[in-house]
This record gives sequence, structure tokens and C-alpha cells, in this order.
Amino acid sequence: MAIDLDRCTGCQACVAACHAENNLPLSDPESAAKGRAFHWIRVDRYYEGEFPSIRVKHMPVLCQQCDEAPCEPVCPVYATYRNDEGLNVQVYNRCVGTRYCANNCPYSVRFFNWFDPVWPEPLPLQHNPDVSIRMTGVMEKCTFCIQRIQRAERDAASEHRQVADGEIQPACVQSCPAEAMTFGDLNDPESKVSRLAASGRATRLLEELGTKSKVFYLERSE
Amino acid sequence: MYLRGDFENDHSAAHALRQLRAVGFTPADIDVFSDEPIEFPKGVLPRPSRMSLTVVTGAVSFMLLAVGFVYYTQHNYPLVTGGMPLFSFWATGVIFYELTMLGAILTTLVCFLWESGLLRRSRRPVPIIEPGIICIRIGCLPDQADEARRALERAGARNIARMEVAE
Amino acid sequence: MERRSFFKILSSVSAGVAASSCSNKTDTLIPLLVSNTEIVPGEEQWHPSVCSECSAGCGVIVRVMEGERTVERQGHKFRERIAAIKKIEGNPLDPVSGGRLCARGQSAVQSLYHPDRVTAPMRRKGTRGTAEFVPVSWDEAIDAVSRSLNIQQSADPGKILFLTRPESGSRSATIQNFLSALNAPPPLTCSLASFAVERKASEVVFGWRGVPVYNLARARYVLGVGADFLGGWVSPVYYARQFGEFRRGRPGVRGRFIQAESRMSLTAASADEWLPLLPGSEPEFLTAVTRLLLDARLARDPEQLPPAVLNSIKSADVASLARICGLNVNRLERITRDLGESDAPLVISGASSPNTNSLHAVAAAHYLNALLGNIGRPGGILAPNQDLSPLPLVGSVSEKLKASNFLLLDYQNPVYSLPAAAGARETLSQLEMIVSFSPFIDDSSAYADWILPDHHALETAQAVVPAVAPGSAITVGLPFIRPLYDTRALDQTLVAIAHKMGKSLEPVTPERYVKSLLPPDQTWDQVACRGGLWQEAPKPVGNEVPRVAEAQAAHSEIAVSPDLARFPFYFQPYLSLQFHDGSGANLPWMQELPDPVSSAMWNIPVEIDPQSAARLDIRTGDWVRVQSPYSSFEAPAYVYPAAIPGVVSMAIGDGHQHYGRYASGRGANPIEILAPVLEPSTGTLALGGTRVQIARLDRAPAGFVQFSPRDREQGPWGYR
Amino acid sequence: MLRTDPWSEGLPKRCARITALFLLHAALSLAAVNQPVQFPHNTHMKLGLACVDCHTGADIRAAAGIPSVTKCMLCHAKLATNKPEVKKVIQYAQKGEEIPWRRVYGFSSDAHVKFRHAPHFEANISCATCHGEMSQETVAVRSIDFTMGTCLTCHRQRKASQDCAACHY
Amino acid sequence: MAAVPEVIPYPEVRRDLWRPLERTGRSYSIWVIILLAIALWGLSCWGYQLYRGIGVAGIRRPVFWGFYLVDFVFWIGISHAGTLISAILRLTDANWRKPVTRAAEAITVFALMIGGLFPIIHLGRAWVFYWLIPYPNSRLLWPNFRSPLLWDLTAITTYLTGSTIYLFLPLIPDVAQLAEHASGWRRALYRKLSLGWTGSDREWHALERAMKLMAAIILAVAISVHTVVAWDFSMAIAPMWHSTIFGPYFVVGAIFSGIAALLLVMSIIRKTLHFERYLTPHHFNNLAKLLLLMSLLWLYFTVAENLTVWYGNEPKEMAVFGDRIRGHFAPYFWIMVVCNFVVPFVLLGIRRLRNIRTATIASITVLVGMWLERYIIIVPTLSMPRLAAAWGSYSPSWVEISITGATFAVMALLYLLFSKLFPLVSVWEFEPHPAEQD
Repeated sequence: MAIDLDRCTGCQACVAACHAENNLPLSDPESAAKGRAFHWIRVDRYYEGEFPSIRVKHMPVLCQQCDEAPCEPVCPVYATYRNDEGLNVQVYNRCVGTRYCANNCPYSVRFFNWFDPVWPEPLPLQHNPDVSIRMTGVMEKCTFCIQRIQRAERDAASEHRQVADGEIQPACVQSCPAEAMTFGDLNDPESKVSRLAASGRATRLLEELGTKSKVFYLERSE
Repeated sequence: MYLRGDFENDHSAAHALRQLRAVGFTPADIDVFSDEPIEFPKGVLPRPSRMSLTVVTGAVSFMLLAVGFVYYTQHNYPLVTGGMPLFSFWATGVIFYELTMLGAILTTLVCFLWESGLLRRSRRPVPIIEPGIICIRIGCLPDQADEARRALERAGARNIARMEVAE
Repeated sequence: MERRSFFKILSSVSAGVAASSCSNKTDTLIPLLVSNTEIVPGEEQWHPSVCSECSAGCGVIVRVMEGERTVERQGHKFRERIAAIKKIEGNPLDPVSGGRLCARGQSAVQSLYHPDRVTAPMRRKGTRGTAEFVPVSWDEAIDAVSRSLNIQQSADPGKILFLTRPESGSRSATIQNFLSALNAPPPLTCSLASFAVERKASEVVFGWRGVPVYNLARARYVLGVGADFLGGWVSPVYYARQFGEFRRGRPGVRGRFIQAESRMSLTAASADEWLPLLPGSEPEFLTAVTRLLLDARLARDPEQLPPAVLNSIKSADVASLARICGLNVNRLERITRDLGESDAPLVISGASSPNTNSLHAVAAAHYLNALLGNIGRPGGILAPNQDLSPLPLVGSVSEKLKASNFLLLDYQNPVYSLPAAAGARETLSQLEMIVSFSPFIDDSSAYADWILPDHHALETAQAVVPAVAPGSAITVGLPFIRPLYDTRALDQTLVAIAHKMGKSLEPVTPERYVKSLLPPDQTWDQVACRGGLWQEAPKPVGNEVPRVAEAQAAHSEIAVSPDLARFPFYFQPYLSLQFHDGSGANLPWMQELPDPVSSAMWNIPVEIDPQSAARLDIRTGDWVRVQSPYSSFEAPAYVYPAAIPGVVSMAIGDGHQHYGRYASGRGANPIEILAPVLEPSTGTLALGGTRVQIARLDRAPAGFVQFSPRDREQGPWGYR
Repeated sequence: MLRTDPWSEGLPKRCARITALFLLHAALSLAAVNQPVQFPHNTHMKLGLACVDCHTGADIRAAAGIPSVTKCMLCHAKLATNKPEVKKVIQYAQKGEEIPWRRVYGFSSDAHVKFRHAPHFEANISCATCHGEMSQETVAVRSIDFTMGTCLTCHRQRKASQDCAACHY
Repeated sequence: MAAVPEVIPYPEVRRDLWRPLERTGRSYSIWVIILLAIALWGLSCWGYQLYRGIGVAGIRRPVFWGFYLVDFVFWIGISHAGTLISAILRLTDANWRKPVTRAAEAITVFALMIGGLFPIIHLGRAWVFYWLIPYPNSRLLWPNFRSPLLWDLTAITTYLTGSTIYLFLPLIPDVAQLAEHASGWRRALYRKLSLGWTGSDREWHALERAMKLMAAIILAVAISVHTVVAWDFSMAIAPMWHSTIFGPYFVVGAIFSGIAALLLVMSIIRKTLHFERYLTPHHFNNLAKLLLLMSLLWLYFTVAENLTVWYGNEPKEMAVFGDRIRGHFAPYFWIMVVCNFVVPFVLLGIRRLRNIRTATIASITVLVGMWLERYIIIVPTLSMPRLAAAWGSYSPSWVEISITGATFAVMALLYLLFSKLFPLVSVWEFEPHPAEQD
């Protein structure tokens, strides 16, 4: 995935899209005050400088799907691991809830189910049946909308073709009005995302940690 | 048959042991009972032990077992890890170390139980001793009994008695 | 990618997806009985519709899959499988949304499945304002409403007041027909998001009806003035899309963007440079820029301007204007030069928080654009999507309320969106009759005698004219799920009432609405399948630039509470992307979406600059009392490093007394304390212009939640 | 909102769920008796009907689906209308109601399994592999216990994906 | 330095040391009931947590580990009291250790049991904790041996096994003697536990050899255990956790807190069980000197840890550092320094002040300080992750506080029960050996 910070307006459409797609638990003021609100993707905002020459930096941060993810080796039960497609997978039913992975995630993008999530009727009608409702005591995080990836791959397989570049769009990418986010296959040098990642503007978040994350941020240079 | 001789201090006991050894009793025939551990001078009552060696062997075999186990389990369910090694020696080093130590501990326990004879419940009689008394028990054939008794007397045993095998 | 596949599975035009009627006890699992004719478990359908969360009118596609709800039938609780809406995305065919959608639009599904929706028509039980209602049957409700409406109509139809949303389309056409059948005055709106000033300015200057379209995507140098077009202004999705194009959509070209605004809004945050204008100084700023442009001989077409305007600009003194704006003249000169020298310059102007002089500001921007020669050109200002039916009027709602007897509320909430000083509460409790069509009991519906709940927008058929669209556009949504509750579409209700009153009224269905405009090569079915009727913009015609007329000189006096010593702060409520005019506050997703500025969740803070905060000993999370000459409220403070000293801002949204469980009693309503001052040319409430004083409260700093409390990237212990 | 009734969730519920899993087998075979209509699979299959004739989703969709009563009535409007079980079906059809079948197969929500029939059908796995030989049975009962071991064994044998994320997400 | 201890006749030793086993005072019962009540309260809190979800604890994003892990590290640290000290002293043949070892080893076993419980308490789904244990299951899924948490599991298992055996072996002769004198169920129990010990020289030899070996092994295990506990943190790349010094730092801290715990327990035993003649000022003096030494070592490591961070000035680490030294956590940090260094240094470093009372006071402050040290290590780092946008705070809930408090009660309770069953000072080892007195 590539995120163009020059296009990003910080509107948080991606955040809402993620909530809608992935059945994220609702918070309430009390739980939010306890730091238990869920946002698989969040828009970090930082202020740089002082008034009047102050600038705002908006940066959508989601699971970076690192190739060398710090969260993976520390899980005692293999509830999180990297699969063949390079996704960091979180297996809810295997997770025992040590929360070690969340501590070791430098991007702080892992969220924990402190309780069983509850939605007042009839809000559950909105739940996406393609995505599990996580129970208490398990970790969860952005999956790059694995349900969409799988669907697209299945569709392509049944039509005996390759998945086209740009055919798969996670909910956040799909919703972004400014088209700041691009999703595709980084292994394919011809894909749009590969070209963006190879452009001079691309950096990775906390690259110095060597996590080999797969989200590229295109700098907001002039 | 068994004889017992009680002594009041370890000097006289050591003396008795020397006497007994001199008349041909082997350390295997002799047991010394006391409330507290007694150190005898070297060679008086040698109790050869292979405990250290066994423990090392136990430790090493546990380590090998551990390596094998970890290797087996990680390959038994070849989890998709996207290029990470299934079996990583260094990352599992701590496991090997701990299991090695566990091996050492367990073998020590087993060795202790074996060498102390607690595992091998014998039907030899156990003397009841008063506090502070050192009791030497000699396992001997009836014809050796007199010789043993004399040796004990020479060493100044307070009390010499014959012991019956408990049924 | 385009969601081509959704063509394959589009709904048939007429048939809604029927809900299954299988039933069983709650504690046993229900088999998936619904099969090929109905909704298939695990299979998705996408249906086109239109987003009604704001007046932008984005075309959307809606994902429908099976869902399960609990219903009570004959005393037993059953779980029933129905076709349910899972997700809303932008319609890729729609030129406004282009397949994208803002956070608020995506949350529309939560207002559909909101646990506090009104499920049946209701009659008031308690006194007005207490929100105590008893459910009644539709027949009873319509009988009663039409009877009393009949009495009122025969007595004085002029005292019937219909408040509706500031949108045009089939729904508003039906409302207008209904009112004209009753000889009642046309509908009004009291929404804070009517953008009447922008419409008025374009009407005055260009003779256009509607908000002009800024072709941001093809501009190269953009100067934004007072319009938070990436935030809560007119059509955020459309402009965000344009912005993306503008920035990085063209190979080798990166548009440069300067925003002059009295608040660091989302738009200013995305700008290359932010010019912190003192509030209400937009006309001065634009005059100064225009003057500098003329001086630098960079104006391309000075003859465009009416002579009076030109003269007044020429007589302006840049230095003093710059001082009023709080800006440096050199900086203005640089920006003016860059603007004038650019290939495709554009000035985008609006009134995100209208002041009394906002018309003047927007008009001045139009003049500047005229000087830059970009009217009707690519990368310039384009003619608006001409309103196909008149919009509800804006203007002195509070006076009209007082003058009326019979009030009909269609998603309008005058209690919330009028200042306390306007006395809406008192007026509403004295009115003879109030009928609300709102599906939620909001602050104003709490005063209603009857609630005749409307369907949710996704359950109903409607055609909407987007506020901003390239070319002409009508977006159409047809129902594809069964209404969840015993509600009725507004047009059906109105028709039923009219019939009861013996008037003939035909509802304006989307089909009727669109049919008259259908080009010969398209059919209604096509429009319904695609989700709208969109036509390319008429090609900009060479030199034929619209007439530029002179706007009435608006006065620049903005401070309506001049007691500077007592009320030293300038207060400016603004429309946020999440809550818009406050109507988004009942959606839990919007409440827990961190505020882009303060990262606040579940409570909107007052933004105050660090200097003033230090002086008043206020820290983020402290509670403050904001006091205007009229009223006051208490809210948490956020020390906003990018706030202009002396300017206090706050997003509109919280402070509802009644609005469902997620909004009721939460936070404070900034409009409440405003001076009841209107923008003179339109009658829009002037959001800016009230002065306030601020004091820290000795209350425990609790109740203020931020998702990311930290707003600097570095720790405070940077170097030693 | 999130403030939940503490007595409605938690360990007892989970314990109950686990117990339920153990009892599932027995309970589900009992459920067969409780089906509103004693549908004889064998009779229908002897007539030459294939599984996918009625469970139309099994080959192309995620869910196999249970036929609507209208589908039953395609034949039973005329055929065998005097049999008591068929009469029940006709009654349901006349009332315009669906038959409230009880679920026989399925995963608990704790398992987080996303099972799709179609790929399994495409891999030429016969229905009987998981559902038993229905030509021999009357009312459907759960003949095979689905544990993760069951799935994995088959996936291993057929070299299908063993990625957790293939099924759990 | 110390005066030659009086030689106490053996029967008197036995009588004195066995007295607590035979006579039960009223205050004992009261204490047991109080502690049992607290322990049950803690247990019901845990039950409540299992019932509602781990969310009843105060932990939150980003501080995913809170009191429970602090307690875990603390108790594992305490567990080093025993074994490590008794092992070192045993290996160095320090004879003054003899009355001390049993008390120390018991601390180890109980603290380990409690400490080992915390990782389970803190799990989100504690009821599936057995998934961490490699057992063949139908899925053929095995745990991930690369996870430091699994290292913990093996290390703690090994350590618990080892230290239990280490406690048990020298208990055998005592138990055998007790068996002769006790009656009723006690006799049966002691009989069983004595494994048929006869007191033969073979047994003594084997015991001595095994104890020597065990001392060496347990030393290695104990060091590794706390190193592994430290690695739970330092294997993570969180700022200020990712440090090479953590292994030895934690080990030193563990021994430090262990000695403090031992000192505290000893002074309580001495007072309540009237062991004045057995636990003499001489022992306290020696232990106090050890405590002082560890305090200095601890200071050295603390300075080494913080100085490198400060000098390195890496922004992400400086954030944590600054908050510890000058920010939100500064009070805790400086209290910790006072407790762990200033108090012991003054009270024990000045010879005139060093006595049993001051040693007890110092050990209490050290225990408080070491608990704070774990808190200071765990919480600030977690509350300030690398991306500033995710920073957050933490405060414990009543559930966490209750469970933490209850574990202290459980510790005391276990100790009380232990003191009722076994002599807290090794009887056979305590036999006066005038020749060997130092």
C-alpha cells in the first residue's frame, strides 16, 4: 500500500470505512476515556512549528504489514504470523491474549478486546458477515481487508484469470476521496503501488527499525 | 545377619570402620547411621559416586531431546511464516538451556534417590538411634559376626547388638 | 478500479428485496431459508442510491446482504433474517462522489439502524419539550394532523411554516407542491449548512443560481479564502477528489495551494501555506490582493469588473487592509504575484462561518477570479448545477417562527440551530401545532404534537440535485430494502394529508422528476440502474464570460458585541466534517471519530490558542465557561497550537438535549450563545461575530477524551 | 452501548458454550427428531435428485442453502400429497411460511471460520465427505464432527492451503 | 567479627525449632483467617475478571501490560531470595547460612508459585492458557518456541521444579526426625515425605552431593530465569526496553529484592517464633552487608541504564527517559531511588546504624522500591510508544490492586502454613559445630 500524504486531507473517511467494513466494536465515552476505542486505521495529526508558521501533518496509520514484523515472533501461540501473501494475519481463535504483540508493535496499531463487544439492536444488522465478530480477550488489527482480498482472488480463480492491479481495494483505500491511498501487489514491479513505492517520495514509517513495512508514505514535498 | 555398634563420636566411629576394613569388611557391607552427616577421613569409608557424570549425561540428553522436540514440533505443523525459518536455533536457545537444566535437576533427583538407596527399599534392619549417637551397621555372615563384634569393641562401641531382619 | 461488476447485480427497478418471514425461537439457530428469489446468505448485492447526510447529494452504492434482527410477534421474540444494508460506498459513476464517500456518508447506515429511531407515528403525551410520546396508528395521526391543518389552512394559510432541508430534488418538489396546494408560503430552511451566502453572491455577481463549481482539479495555483472546502463546506467529497487530482493527479504538475482562513481548518492544514486571517477580514484581504494584482499589472481582464467596484478597489490602501487582516504586506505581495503569474490561478471563496460581511467577501473573490480571467474556464469557476427546483428559502427563521401557527418540521431542528437569544424554545412551546417528520426525536421534535416518521433515506425513493456537480446532475435512489419500521415516506404522508383535506396532490416521484429532463438517448430504467442522470458540463464558451455585476456594498462591521474589555475573544462555531450542522451527532461512529484537530472523541472541545490559554491558566482538558452577552455554556478546552490568538473556535454538533442515546445531553451547543444577528442579504445566521469571555472552571478535568492526546511528534524532553 | 449487562456474558456463558460443544453431537442428533418435517433424504435421492438440485448454493456459493418451501411445492403440489409429512409442507406453503428447519451443520461463532462451499465443490469433494451418505439416511443428522483436525487432515491430504487465514479471519 | 555463638545443646535446638509446629497460638489463627479472607477476596476478583473480561483491569491501549506484569516480575525477583542466596552460600561453604537457607528456599517456592500465576491472570483468555504448553492436539498446532513468553514458561517451570526439589532435599532428614516424634496425620505425612530416610551414610552422602550439584544448577537456572524475564522486555523493540543491560540488571534487582524479602521474613520469624538464638544479629549483619552490596550494584546498573540513554539522546528513548526523570513518573522514580539506594545506604552503610531493626526497615523500603522499579520499567515505556500519537496513560483498577494485595496475603498465608508443618530453620543443619564456627 502506498499513502500519498500530499493528497491526504485528514478527512478520516478511511476510518469510518474501516469501522463499517470490519465490525469494529463501538466505544462509549467511558471506554474511550480508558483508551479502549478501536480504530484499525487512525489519522495521526502532529503540529510542527509555532503559530503563525505552524503546519499540520496528517498521517493515516494502519497495520504496516511488516515483512519482519516485531509482533510475530513474540506470540507464544502463533496467533499472529505472516502468510504467503505477505500479510500479517491475526488468528482470533488462536489468540490467548498475552498482548505482547501489541507492546512490540512500534506503530501501536494493535487493539485488544477487553470485553465482548455489544451493539444495541438493531445496529448488528449492519455487521459485515464476511468479517468475524471478535470475542473478549483477543487481539485484533487491520487485516488489509483480507476478506476483500480473498473474495477478489476467489472471483479471479473462478474466472481463470489473474487478479488485476487495483482490483482489490481495502475499505479505506476504496473510500478515500482524495485517492491518497493505493493498494496493490508490491511483488509486481508493474503495479501502480510498486511504481509509487519506487518513486523518490516514498518513505516508510520508522524505517530505521528494519521492520520492512509494506505501507509506503509518499512525502508531502513541494 | 546384621550387627550394630553405637559410637559417641565420629573419631571412635572412624576407628571402628578402620578396624572393620582391616578384618576384611567392604564398604558395601557397612552402613553408618546418624542424625547428622558425618565426614570421615579419606579412605575410611569410600562411597564412589557417579552422580556428576550422570547428571551431565542427563542434561545433555535432555538438551538433545529438547532440540529434537522443538525441531519436530515446528516441522510437524509447518506453519506458513512467509519466509521466516520454522526452526531457529538461537531463538530457541533459551528453551534448550532451560530444558538442559531441567534434565540436570531431574537426573540429580533420580541420582540422589538411587545412590541414597531410598529407591531400593531393602529389607535390612534400620537401627533406631538416639540423638548424637553414630551407629555402624554391618551386614555379615554368621561366621564373621564375632570378628565384627570384636572390631567394634576394640573401637570402643558403647553398645553392640545383633539386629534381626524385619519381616 | 471501477466497480463494473455492480452492473451485473443491480436491483431491478421496481422490486425491493423481500424479507424472509422465517421464524423460530430466539434461542435456536434459524436455517438460511431464503434462497434464489431472495437474499442469498454470503452473497452481496450492490444497489445505487443517494446519500442524504448533507446537501452535497453524493451518489452511493449500497451493499446488501442478509442480516438478522429480533422481532416480537405475538409475545414471542423471534430472530428474523432480512435483507440488510452492510456498507455504503460512493457510486463510481457519480461525478460528485466518483466512488468515494466521506466518513459521514458512510455512517448513514448507522442512522438507518440507529437504536433510537422513531418506529411508528406518535402523539405527544407530556408537555412540549419533554419528549414523551405514545405510538398511534397512521390513520389516527394523519386524521388528526389533516384536521387541524385544514382548520389552520382555512383560517390563515400564511401561518403555516414548513421547515425542510436545504436541498432540491423530488422530495422538495413534493413539499413545494403540497404547500402551494395549501396556499401556504414556500418552505424555509434553518439548517446552518444552506450556504445561502455563496448562492446569493453567485446570483448577484454572475446571475447564476446555485453554488458555483470550482474546477480545482485543473487549477495550478489556488488561493482559498474562508471556505473549508475539504471540511464541512458544500461538497467535501467532490472537493477532496478534486484536491487529490490538483495535488498529484497530473504528471509533473503539483498544484500549489494557499489558504487564508481565520481558523486552521482541515483545508488550511492541507495547504502549502496558511494565512491566518483575523475573523471577518476576508473582504479586506481580497480587496488588498485585488489591489496588489492590479498594481502588479497581473490582472488579465480589468474591464470585466463593474467600474464602481474597480474604483473602490483602486482607492483601497493595502497597508491598512493588511493590518486589518493581521498579515504582512510583503507576504501578500508575494502571494499575489504567484497567483497572478500562475497558468491557472483560482480563488475559492466561501463562508464556512458566515459573518455579516460574508457576501462582500465572496463577491470580492468572484471579482478577483474575473480579473484572473478564469470564469467558465477549465481550472476556474464553472457555472453551477442549476437548481431544477427552487431551494427552500433561508432567512429570519426565528421571526417567521414567531409569526406562524402551524409548524411542520422536516429534519429541521430550529431549537438547536438558532441561538438561545432567538427564543426558539419559547416560540415552539407556544405554537398551536407542530408536526415533525423526523425519524429521530431531536431537540425540536421534542416539542412536536405529532411525529410522523419519515423513512430513512435508504428506504425511500428520491431524486436529489447535488449542491455541486460538474454539469447537470440528478442523483436517484430507489428503495431496495423493506422499511425497518412502521414509517412512511414524507411524500406519501403529505399526499395522504392533502387527500384527507380534499386537495389533489400528486407526489413528485423520482421518475416523474427525472423524466422531464431525460435526454432522448436515455431511459428512466437506465437512470435508475446507474443511480442518477448525469450530463457533461456544457463546454465553457470561449469569451462569453458571464456578466459580472456589482454586489451591494456590505458593511465590514463584524463585531456585534463591541464590549472588547468584557468579551475579548472572537467566537467562531464552524461546520465540521463529522457533525456538519449538528445532525451527525447521533451517530456513534461520528462521535468516536477523533476530531481532526483535537483528536477529541465523544465531546467537542473549545479551541483556544496557547497564549490566551496560558494567560487564563487553561490546559487541554480543563473545563471552561464560554460566556457571550447572551448566554453561556461549559465545555472542555483544547489548547490548539494553530489557533489565532484571541479567536476561539468550536465545532457544531454537541449540545443536543434530545437526539438519541449517543447525542443526548452530550457537550455544549456553540450556537446557543450566539448573537441573533443575520447576514443581511440572505438572512443566514451569522455564525461568526459574537464575542465571548472565557474562564476556567474548577471542575475536575474529566470527561474529555482524546484518542491521541499528544499533538507533537517529539517528546517534551527533546534535548537535555 | 458497551456498558453491558455483566450477567449476560463472561465465563459461565463461555463454559456453557464449551459444554454445548461437547453436547453438540448428541443434541444435534436429537434435533433431527425435532425437525418440523421428517424429510427423507434417501427417498428423494432414490428418485434421482442430486444434492445441488435443492441445495442450490453448494456448487457456486458460500452457503449451500436450504430450499424454500416454494421449491418443495414445485413437486409436492401434485406428488404424494396425501403423505402426512408432505401435508405439513403443504400447510406451510399455504400459510406462506417457510419451514422452520433446525440447523444441523455449522460452526460456532467462537471458531471464526469462514467456510465456503463453492471451492470445496470445485475441488471435487463429494458432499458425502462431510455430510455423510445421504442416500442412506432420512432426516439429516450430523454424522461427522467438524473439528479443526478434521478440516486440516483433509487439507493436508489434498495439499490445500494450511494458512490459518485461509479459513479464519 | 561476630562473637562466637553459644553452643546450644541439640535437644534444645530441636525443642526450640519444633515448637512452632506443636503449639498454635490465637494470633496465628487470627492471622490465618485474615490472610485467608484477603486471599479469597483476591480470588473472587480474579473470578470477576474472568467473568467480565480482562477489561476490568486498568490496562488499556497502549499500556497493555500493567500491574500484573509488574507483580510477575516482582515476585519472580523475590523468588531469587532464596535459592540464589542459599545456593551461593552453600557453594561458598559459608556456614552462617545454615539457619537461613530453609526460610529462603521457602520464599523461593512460594514466590515462584505466585509469580508464575500472574502471566495466567493477565491473559485475555486465561481459560486457554494451556495452549502455551506443548501438548499434542488434534490440530497438531504447537506453541511458538521463539516467543520469550515460552522461554518464560520453560524457565519458570524448570525453576519451580528445581527450587521445590532444592527445598525438599534438605527437608528430608528433618522430616524423618519429625516423623519419629509426631503422631496422627502429621506422622503419616512426615513418613510419606521422608521417603524412608534412615540416616545412613549413603543417604547423607547422596544428599550432600545432590545438594552441591543442585546448588550449582539452581544458581544457573535462577540467573537464567530472571534474565529471561528481563528478556520479555528487552526482546521487544520498545524504547528503553531494548537494552542489553536488562538481563544482569534484572538479576541484580532480583537478588536485591530477594535478600530484602529474606531479611524481612527472618526478622518476622525471629520475633514471632522467638528464634532469637538461632537467627542472631550475626546473620542479620551478614545479610545486611549483602543487601548493601546489592544496593550499590543496583545503583550501578540503574545509572548505567539511564546514563547511556541520556547520552544517546535518541528521541523516542528520551521521551521515556524524560518522563521517568522529570515528568509524570518522576515521583515514582525518585521514591524508588530513595527506597533502593538512599535508605539502605544510610542505614546499612553507616556501621553504627546497622542493626536488625534498621536492616528490617531497609528491607521494607527496598521491597517497595523494587516494586516501583518494575513499575517504572514497564509502564512509562508502554505509555510512550514510538509514535507519539499513540501515547497514553495508565492507572490501575481496583481489581488489579486487589489481586496484587491478595498475592502478598497469599505469600504470608503460605508461609504461615509452611511454618506450621516444617521447621523454618533446618534442624539437622543447625547442629552446633564449634570447630566450624567462624
